[in-house]
Amino acid sequence: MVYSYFPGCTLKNKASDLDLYARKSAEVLGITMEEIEEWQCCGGVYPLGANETAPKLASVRALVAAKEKGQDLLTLCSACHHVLKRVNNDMAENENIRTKANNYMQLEVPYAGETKVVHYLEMLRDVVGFDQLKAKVVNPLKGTKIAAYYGCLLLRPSKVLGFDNPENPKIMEDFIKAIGAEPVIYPYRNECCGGYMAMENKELAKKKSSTVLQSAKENGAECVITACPLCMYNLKVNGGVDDLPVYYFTELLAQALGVK
Amino acid sequence: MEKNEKELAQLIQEISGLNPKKCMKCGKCSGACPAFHEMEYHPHQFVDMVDRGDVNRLLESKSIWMCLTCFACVERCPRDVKPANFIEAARLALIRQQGCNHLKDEAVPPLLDEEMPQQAIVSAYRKFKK
Amino acid sequence: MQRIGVFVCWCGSNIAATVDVQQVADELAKEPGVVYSTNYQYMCSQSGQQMIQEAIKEHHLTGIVICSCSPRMHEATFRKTAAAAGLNSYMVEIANIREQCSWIHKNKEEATEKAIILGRAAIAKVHLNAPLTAGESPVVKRALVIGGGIAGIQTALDIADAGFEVDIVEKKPTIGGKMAQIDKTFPTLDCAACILTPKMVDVAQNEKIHIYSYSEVESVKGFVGNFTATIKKKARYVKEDVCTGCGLCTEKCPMKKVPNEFNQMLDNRTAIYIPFAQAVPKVATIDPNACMMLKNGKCGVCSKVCTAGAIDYTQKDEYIEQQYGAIVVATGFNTIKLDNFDEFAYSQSPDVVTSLEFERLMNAAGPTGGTLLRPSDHTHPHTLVFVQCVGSRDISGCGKPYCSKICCMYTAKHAMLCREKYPDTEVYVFYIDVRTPGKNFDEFYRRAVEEYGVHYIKGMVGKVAPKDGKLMVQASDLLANDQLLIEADMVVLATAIEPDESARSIATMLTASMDTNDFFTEAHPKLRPVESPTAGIFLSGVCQGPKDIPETVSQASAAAAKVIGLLVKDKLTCNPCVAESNELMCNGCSACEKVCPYGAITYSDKEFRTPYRTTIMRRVASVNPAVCQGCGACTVACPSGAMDLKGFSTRQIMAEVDAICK
Amino acid sequence: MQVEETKEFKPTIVAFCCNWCSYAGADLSGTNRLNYPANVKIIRVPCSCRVNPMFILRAFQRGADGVILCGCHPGDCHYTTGNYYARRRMTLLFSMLDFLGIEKERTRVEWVSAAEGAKFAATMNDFVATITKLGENRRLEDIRCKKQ
Repeated sequence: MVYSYFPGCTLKNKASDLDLYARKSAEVLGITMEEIEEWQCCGGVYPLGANETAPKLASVRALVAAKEKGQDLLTLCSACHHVLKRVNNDMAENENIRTKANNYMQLEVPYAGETKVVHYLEMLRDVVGFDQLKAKVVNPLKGTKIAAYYGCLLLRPSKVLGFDNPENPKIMEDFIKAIGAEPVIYPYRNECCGGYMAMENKELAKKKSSTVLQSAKENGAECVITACPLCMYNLKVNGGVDDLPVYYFTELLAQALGVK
Repeated sequence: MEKNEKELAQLIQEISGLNPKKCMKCGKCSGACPAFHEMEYHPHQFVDMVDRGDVNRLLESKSIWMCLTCFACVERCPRDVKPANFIEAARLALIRQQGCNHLKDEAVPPLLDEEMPQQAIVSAYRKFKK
Repeated sequence: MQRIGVFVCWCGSNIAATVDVQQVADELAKEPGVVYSTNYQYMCSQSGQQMIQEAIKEHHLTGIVICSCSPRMHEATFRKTAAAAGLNSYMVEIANIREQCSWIHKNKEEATEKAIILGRAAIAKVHLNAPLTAGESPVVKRALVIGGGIAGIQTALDIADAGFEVDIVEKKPTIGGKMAQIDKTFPTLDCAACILTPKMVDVAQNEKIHIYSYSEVESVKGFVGNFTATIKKKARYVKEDVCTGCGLCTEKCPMKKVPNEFNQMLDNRTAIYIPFAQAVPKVATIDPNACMMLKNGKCGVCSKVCTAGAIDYTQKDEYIEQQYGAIVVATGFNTIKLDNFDEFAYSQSPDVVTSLEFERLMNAAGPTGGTLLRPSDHTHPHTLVFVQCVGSRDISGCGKPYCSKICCMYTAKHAMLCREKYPDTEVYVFYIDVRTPGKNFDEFYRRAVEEYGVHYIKGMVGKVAPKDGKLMVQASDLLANDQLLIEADMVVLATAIEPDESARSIATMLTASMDTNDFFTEAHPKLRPVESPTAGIFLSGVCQGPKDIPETVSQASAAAAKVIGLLVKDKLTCNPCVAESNELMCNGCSACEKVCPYGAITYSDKEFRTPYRTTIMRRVASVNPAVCQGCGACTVACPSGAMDLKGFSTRQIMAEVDAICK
Repeated sequence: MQVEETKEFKPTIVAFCCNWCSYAGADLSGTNRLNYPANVKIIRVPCSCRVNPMFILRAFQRGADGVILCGCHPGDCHYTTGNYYARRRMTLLFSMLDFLGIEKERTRVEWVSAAEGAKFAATMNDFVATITKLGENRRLEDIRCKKQ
């Protein structure tokens, strides 16, 4: 299976691990990730105002590029995934935004949300299959108790993202089982880490991320995995629980597949 | 031209593209909000204040800058009101005015550290300034 | 050609003051077909009516037009008058020259002109009138009640009391429904079982009532007064007439790990079971999904221990066909699934329960013997949080848009009972609104607050997080404008209720209409609240909309009264102004069938003669005049003009239009 | 200069009223002596859904200047859903009439309950005023049907 791939800015820089291990693992799994040429930053946050079209154009360009190649668009970073999926949904369902964006882009064929946006985890679940993944694991992480941290952007709003049950997700837990480890269910796995507030209001970010980590630890986690660079930062820098390492899920995937 | 309070509330509603009247004042948004204690006015009040046109106090308060945009209120609202969108609309109504950016460029460097991902900076720029 | 008589009424001065009645009579006399025209002071009086009757006889009139007050006033009077003189009562037309002419116009010239035009329209219509006879259909003196909860029980008892046969079809092994699961009833706090079980016994002992338990209605055909229902008696593998209900089999059955529906899955039952001690009929039932004997032929313990020899592993489903004059739907409700509300951690912690589960936990016959214990560790809870409106009033798509109506009161009851039985508990209730309309309801709620010290907090729970065996409840307190974090031992969710899952298929079977929430629609929301728009179908209980026990019982009795009113009749007279399909023009497209709100139109293949002595089979519509209410929706939907409405035919209305526009 | 004597224009208006709500509403406006012009002639139908679009076309063909259809308020139909059918059918018909050049104002659907005598009178007054302003309907009238 060949995907168009949208890495996003952070994965080219601070979160290069997330990207690197994803690519390595994809190779083992028979997935080809073709990076879109000249992609532009998605903006990091989805513009919520009803009359904001311009900030969505970068995402539309990526979506159109994938459409032209006839491929699904693969994402890794939670934020990129969130923005691309929601913009795509707007293009499909919001006539006002679709018309404006198409007028601006001057495409030969107008874009109306045809591209399917897929997160790497969704790809593992729906295309590779967790059972298949399990079969390909060479270094199962036996007995490791891993807490999945979803954060907000992957899950909500569930009606648009359709990622998993927003209040009781299981995709990452199933992933953890597939790589041979033991998932830890804890109540704060879908609560906010503090997000971009880490810049302005560090105290808030500290409060939020430590709630998450402490809850994970209380429930017996030995490490935490995430799909989001910002969550990673908050948990690591602001989480305040030093003996609980945080990994990108792709790193453990690569480790299990023996390509780390 | 200065906008009066009612017009400003109208503008916020327009930017949000949503109807605050759908709110049944159950308070689930404020029950779900992770940044509740940082705020002077809370998510259910945002919606109500926009609806009543009582927005000057809101726009002057720090509350609107405290929203983490985690969408907990949006996800759990039984009436599909989307309080987070009103908060963002209120921010936009402010920062679209000249010189009203919440985050000044010169204030940014001291806030950064080695580890901070680009995503945080981009997001904060998008959320706090135009 | 009709011979028409015109009778212009003065109505004292009511009409005569603004309409020149003489001129009207004179002008209308000139209309084609009018052979007699007159005016009189009071047409509706004894002498006026006599005058009409004499004129009918003397002039051999075939149709009459009365220019008088509104037909809503005296149409029936004049129809009777005509019938008494030997003229078909549907050969009478009224021109409304009082309410719609003399009373609203001041100018005599204008009013007179209008009266003449209205008279002409009526004459034009009566030219096309045809004598109509109201049909009759027989009434089978037996009623079917679908559902054996308190609604079905009450309806059946009332109908049987009036001397009619009633069959109750209940899909569970026992009647009793949800009320049997409930602990206490608000606002009096009577024990539900104490007031329900005597009624269940009454049903069992009533000679006029037959209970088909563990049965379902398979199909229904026919129409008001004459339905035929097929009832499927599911195999219970126990001979109902032999089983004594001793319960020995249930003690000995080795398959003891079957989740117990009656206790909301909070404990287990055996594969052969009697749902509860006071079950009616008190007969054991084997669960074929759990029984080892039925699944792989190994066991047979129940058969060995049964001294009555009631066990029959070879029993098959049985089908019974029965005629009914009326059908009552009493299918009841269920609590919604909470899959969309995981923020309350229902699926993550056994200590988060629905209110119906809480009923069982408080019930002396429940899994804990009436002692309130946490399902997780069977310890006594100290802090309880009740959350209202879980899934109710929700338009986000996760829940139900309506108010479930009963939750405010039962939550007050739960909170009160909790504080009464266990004064060491702290009880919090999170509410959006407290809705207590009902006799002694608000007083009850206030008592919970004032006397029992229940903490009512206006706000909503945003998240429940299980932590160290406790539940961290994060919620808003809107009056204090605060966000609270309560460390609770149990959380009780006032879960929304929805119509039973069988309701939709039953509605389809009965051609009864439903709303978007699958509640049955009533014939009129204010004036005919217990009847379905489909004639002969009546509604009882929550299947029509959320309601509490007192309301359910009054609706059940109301439905019974309506059923009795129908069953006492030997024959039903039908409104003759019904739709009729011209089979020669019908193209069998089903357009009429789809718009008919009553399911009065059916299709059948019929043989028609064609030229050259051949025949052809064609699908044609036919209207059941006993079911049709005469709205006329089908007449417009029909693309080929085959459907027409008697008494308001297309030609008649066109003739009126022409007369007015001339 | 020759001045031709012009006759005051009195439009012909056909009102279809459902038996259960609007016809009763019309009766009530009579009972309460609420005036409306004599141009309005009411035809009683069992339900607004009995009104075939053909009836309206026929009225225009025969020289009506305006046609109004009155039924029970949405949700209050005696036959549960008849007024919804009427509303849909009329929406289609009126847009076709509009396309044919019949002014939108000549046709109308109004919900009048049995208790709304005042509303019935007010509606009719307003409708007659509108039609009077619009003048005679010539577009659909079949002059062959016209009595000279």
